Amino acid sequence: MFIPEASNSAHYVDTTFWVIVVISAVLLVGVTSAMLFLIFRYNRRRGAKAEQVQGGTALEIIWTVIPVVLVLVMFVIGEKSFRLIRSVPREVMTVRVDARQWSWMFGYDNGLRSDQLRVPLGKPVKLRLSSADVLHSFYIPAFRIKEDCVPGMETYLWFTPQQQGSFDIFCTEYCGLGHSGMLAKVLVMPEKEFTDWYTGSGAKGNRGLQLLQEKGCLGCHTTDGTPKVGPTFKGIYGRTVTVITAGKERTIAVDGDYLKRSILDPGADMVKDFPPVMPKIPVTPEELEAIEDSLEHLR
Amino acid sequence: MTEAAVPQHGLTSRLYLLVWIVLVALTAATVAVARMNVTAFAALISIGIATVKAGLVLVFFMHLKHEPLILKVMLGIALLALSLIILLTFSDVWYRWGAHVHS
Amino acid sequence: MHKGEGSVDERHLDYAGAKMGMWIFLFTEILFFGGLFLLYSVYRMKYLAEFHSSAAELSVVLGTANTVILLTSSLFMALSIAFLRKGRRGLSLLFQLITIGLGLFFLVNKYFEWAEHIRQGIYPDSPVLLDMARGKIIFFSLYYVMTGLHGLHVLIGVTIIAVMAAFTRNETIGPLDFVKLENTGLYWHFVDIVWIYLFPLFYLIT
Amino acid sequence: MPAESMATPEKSYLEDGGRFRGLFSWIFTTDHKRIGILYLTSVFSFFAIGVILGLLMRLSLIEPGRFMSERTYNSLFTVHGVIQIFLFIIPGIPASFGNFFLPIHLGARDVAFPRLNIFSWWLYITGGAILILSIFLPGGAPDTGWTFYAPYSIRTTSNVSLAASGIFIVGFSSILTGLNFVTTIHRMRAPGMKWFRMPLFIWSLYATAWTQILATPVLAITLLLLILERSFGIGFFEPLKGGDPIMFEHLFWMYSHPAVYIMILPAMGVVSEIFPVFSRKNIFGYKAVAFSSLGIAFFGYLVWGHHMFTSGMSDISRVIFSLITFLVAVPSGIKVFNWIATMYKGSVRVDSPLLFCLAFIFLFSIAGLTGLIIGTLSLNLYLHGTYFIVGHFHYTMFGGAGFGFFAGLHYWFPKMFGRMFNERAAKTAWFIMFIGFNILYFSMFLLGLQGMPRRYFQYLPQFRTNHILSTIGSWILALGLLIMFGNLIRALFRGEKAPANPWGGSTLEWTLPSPPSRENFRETPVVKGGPYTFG
Ligand code: HEA
Ligand code: HEA
Ligand code: CUA
Ligand SMILES: [Cu+2]
Repeated sequence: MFIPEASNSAHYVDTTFWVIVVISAVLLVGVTSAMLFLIFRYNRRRGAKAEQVQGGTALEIIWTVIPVVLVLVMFVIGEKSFRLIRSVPREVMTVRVDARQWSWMFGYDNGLRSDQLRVPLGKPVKLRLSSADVLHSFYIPAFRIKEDCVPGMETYLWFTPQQQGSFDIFCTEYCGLGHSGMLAKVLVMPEKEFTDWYTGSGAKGNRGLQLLQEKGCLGCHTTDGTPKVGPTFKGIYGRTVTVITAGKERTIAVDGDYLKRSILDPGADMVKDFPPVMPKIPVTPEELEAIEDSLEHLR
Repeated sequence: MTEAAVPQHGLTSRLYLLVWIVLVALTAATVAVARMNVTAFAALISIGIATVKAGLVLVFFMHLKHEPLILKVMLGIALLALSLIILLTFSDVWYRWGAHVHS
Repeated sequence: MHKGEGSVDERHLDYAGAKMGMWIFLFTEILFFGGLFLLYSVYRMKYLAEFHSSAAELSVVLGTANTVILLTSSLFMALSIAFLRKGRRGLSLLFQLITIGLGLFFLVNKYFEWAEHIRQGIYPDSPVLLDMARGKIIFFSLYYVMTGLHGLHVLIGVTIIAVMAAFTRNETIGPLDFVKLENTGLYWHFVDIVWIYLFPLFYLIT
Repeated sequence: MPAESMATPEKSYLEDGGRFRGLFSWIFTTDHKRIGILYLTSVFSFFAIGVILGLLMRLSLIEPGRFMSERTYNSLFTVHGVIQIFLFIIPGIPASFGNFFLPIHLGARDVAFPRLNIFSWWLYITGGAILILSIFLPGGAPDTGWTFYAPYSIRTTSNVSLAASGIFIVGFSSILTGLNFVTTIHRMRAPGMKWFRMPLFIWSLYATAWTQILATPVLAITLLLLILERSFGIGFFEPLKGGDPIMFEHLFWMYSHPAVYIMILPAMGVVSEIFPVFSRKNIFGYKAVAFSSLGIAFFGYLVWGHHMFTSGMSDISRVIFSLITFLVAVPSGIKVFNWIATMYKGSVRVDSPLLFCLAFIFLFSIAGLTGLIIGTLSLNLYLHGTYFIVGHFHYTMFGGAGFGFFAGLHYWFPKMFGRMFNERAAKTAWFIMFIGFNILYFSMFLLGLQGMPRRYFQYLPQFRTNHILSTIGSWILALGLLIMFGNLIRALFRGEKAPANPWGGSTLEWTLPSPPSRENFRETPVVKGGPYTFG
């Protein structure tokens, strides 16, 4: 089709698609050419005189029954492929997907958390979807799968990746300001590489950064200098910014106290030109220190 | 407008009174049933009684009995519509929450 | 709104048409309340136990009293139409006033019921309510909205009957032209029917 | 737009305003024809706003970030969708042409409740005004999408409550129009106007009216609950309070799916009028076309779940809704086939109204067939929430209902205003619009297949080409629209006088002068045969 068929479902879906498209195309071409033919054949300019035909029961029956049959065919093949897509095999690896405004977090059974979905090639994976705030929808076009993440309940998806590489993940349920930026990647890697990552990467990285990721901060703030929904973290420490405090503008230099205050009470000082949408996310004092520390060193 | 346009029906005040007595009696009955605590069917029974009461109001107080067929058909369609949307919604929630039902 | 202008025949009265219009309006009301009844039944299925324990907090006595009040008002409404048609204008007027009185009585009872819950701190978004089980929050949300909307309908009904009473007095409506009163009656009975269902759903499912 | 007096000495409805003068003779009128014109002008004014917002969105999409912020974009598609749906296409045909022609088609003097009729226009304008107000008041324009999904719509600080109240009021207006039409059709038919002698436009309005009556109240209660939830913190759909967001979706689509048939059925009615007239031939299969309207209305009531295939509702429910969705396509097919068969052995004249109908069939077939694609369970998991859906619904709503509206506009323009428009300009506009339309929206199908999600302010580079193509299409379409409206507006003032029956139609409106007099018929017509008898 137009994009890779990178999972087991992709094949079913594409076959179904083409069957229905072909039927539809035949119908469309038939309808259109009949229309054009009749316009020319019975055109008044050619002196056509109308004969008062009232209708025909046989024809009515034909063009009721044939479409009924056609749509039933479509229904059945759609339902069959649907059932395959929804039936999770017994042996699967489970990954939790936590959606929040506006980032994805993937949690593995061994406690590992990641902002990219890493999966081994050829192994079935089940995703347990949940949302921390509003509706989101988890969508991997290359895998042809999608399901909403609904706050207050759990939904699921499953797939077997069949092509190595990295594919886009989108949020396809409108979830507010950062909806179009709520992207991630699924990385399909050879099983060995995956196992290395899965078993070996527990302790890597800096604790503060990891927290920024887990708490969803990086859904709105980048670490590479580009502004997103909120200001970037890169070089934030010591930056001079204009903030609005209780309706009044003032200019301050960012220091540790300011950072902590902004995390604990996001509404207190709002950086000018950014929307007041940051939620209060619970952090322990120890976590707060770690975050502040890592922000201080993000240059 | 003419006399003929006025539908004539022979309902008397006495009939209305009778209907009212039945309605009050049914109210008493439904409270009594609720008190008896026949849990499994209690809800069904009270909805059933309520439906009988609603029917009485419709037929007598609202003169449905004397209305032309077309109005009854229309009412039927409205009620059918309501039942169908309830039914179809339950095709979702029944199977989605099925597990919770006995909690 | 102004009176229809122009020829007489514009004001030609079509009784069956006017009543059909009213009935169709009632169908929309059925579907309007229907949405709420749907929500009720869905959430009751999900939170069966909480619905039962919450219902126990409502006063069956007040609920029953209100049911009887509304049923009685319906009786008087029906009677007032019958008497108007027989030309007994005075009696019809009297019954309309009784209907209004009963409607107001219903609302007063409702007021005391609500006031009692609010006194206990149970009202939408109240700290007390938010502390309770989720099924209870939903139950009381439904309770307030459904009885509230029903109460609003009672209030509207009372107002319309008051207008009709004025019409009866100044002979705008009479034995030959009573469709307005009849339609008012249809509305009032419909409001009664809604209560007939609300009563067991909220008061009797303990 | 005064038209000089006709051959008949009677004054037309445009000159004879009844008791009032000037503006008041319009906004206080109870004449169904004047109310029809009121709706026509207000509906197209809102359309102009909606369409300009659409143009702005397309502009933003060629280079996200350059022309507007993400917040603005999100409000744009919300307000665009809300205006186009609730203020343009739903009231569109029934309230304008329906009001104007329903009584005439039945041989009646007016609708059953004339005062209710003008009241429902006031409601419409009030609701529309509140909606427009919600864009400008502090708090910001609503940013939820036209679907108002909870819990986001409960939590956002934008003017959602205001917009929802506006829609609530407009919905009331829609209900009253439906109520009025059903009663009129049952009670006001002229002598001899049996059910199967009614024009098919009336059949489609009848089916539409029932849908309006039985579906709109569900929207009303849903919006009311949303408003209550926002203002008083009542819990219905908020998961933190035990509510279920999916129930919001159910209630929303319980109205909003039937609503798509409120949009398309009247357009189908218009098309059913035009085909016989321009083929000089009775409609093929009158009863099949009439009953298929009822069939669409009935099945259309039961398929709302196809908008929720990925919502997390139960799998069994998804299967049931998919099945019924497929069944609803069959009556639409029956209509298409009968329209085409009507031309068989006819004497076809390809004037602008027929051209719009031919475009209707082509575009609506694409629309409907893509509808089947997304109604297929497994394909929906792939295409839901992408531009494929955006393509589908613009084809249905604009290509279908919109082009049907334009067809009716050209067909009935001479009757309503007593003037002829320039036929060549109309054909040119038609051609440009047809081309622009397909470039604009077909590229959306391709975007959808590539996986481009809808309601996205910015997008990944692989989607760029198709977005640019689409935007170019929007400019071509805009050009066509401008020519079309320019032509019609010019005709209002400068057009030639229209004869009573320029197209050779056979329904009752063509027996009246153009424009008709205030009373419609000098004496009540007595109907002796079917609506489409020629030669
Ligand atoms: C006028 C409006 C209109 C109309 C008429 C339709 C008609 C149909 N729609 Fe559409 N639809 C919308 C407006 C409309 N829709 C809108 C606005 C949305 C999106 C809302 C949103 O999310 O914002 C939507 C979304 C939508 C979805 C949900 C997509 C998603 O979000 O995942 C689905 C899924 O089933 C669907 C299906 C259909 C079908 C099967 C029809 C059928 O009725 C079509 C029937 C017609 C035909 C089939 C063509 C003619 C027939 C033939 C040429 C021959 C006969 C052939 C056969 C029967 C095989 N529509
Ligand atoms: C009948 C309904 C209708 C109509 C006619 C249109 C018309 C158009 N829509 Fe519409 N659209 C919707 C209904 C409609 N839309 C709905 C319901 C949504 C979903 C909203 C949501 O997601 O919540 C949507 C969403 C939507 C999107 C998706 C946004 C997103 O998901 O991110 C886009 C993107 O391009 C778009 C574009 C357009 C364009 C370019 C037009 C064009 O047709 C416009 C063509 C016209 C012009 C380009 C202007 C030119 C004309 C003039 C300047 C003169 C006007 C003068 C007079 C009329 C007198 N629309
Ligand atoms: Cu998350 Cu859209
Ligand atoms: Cu739909």
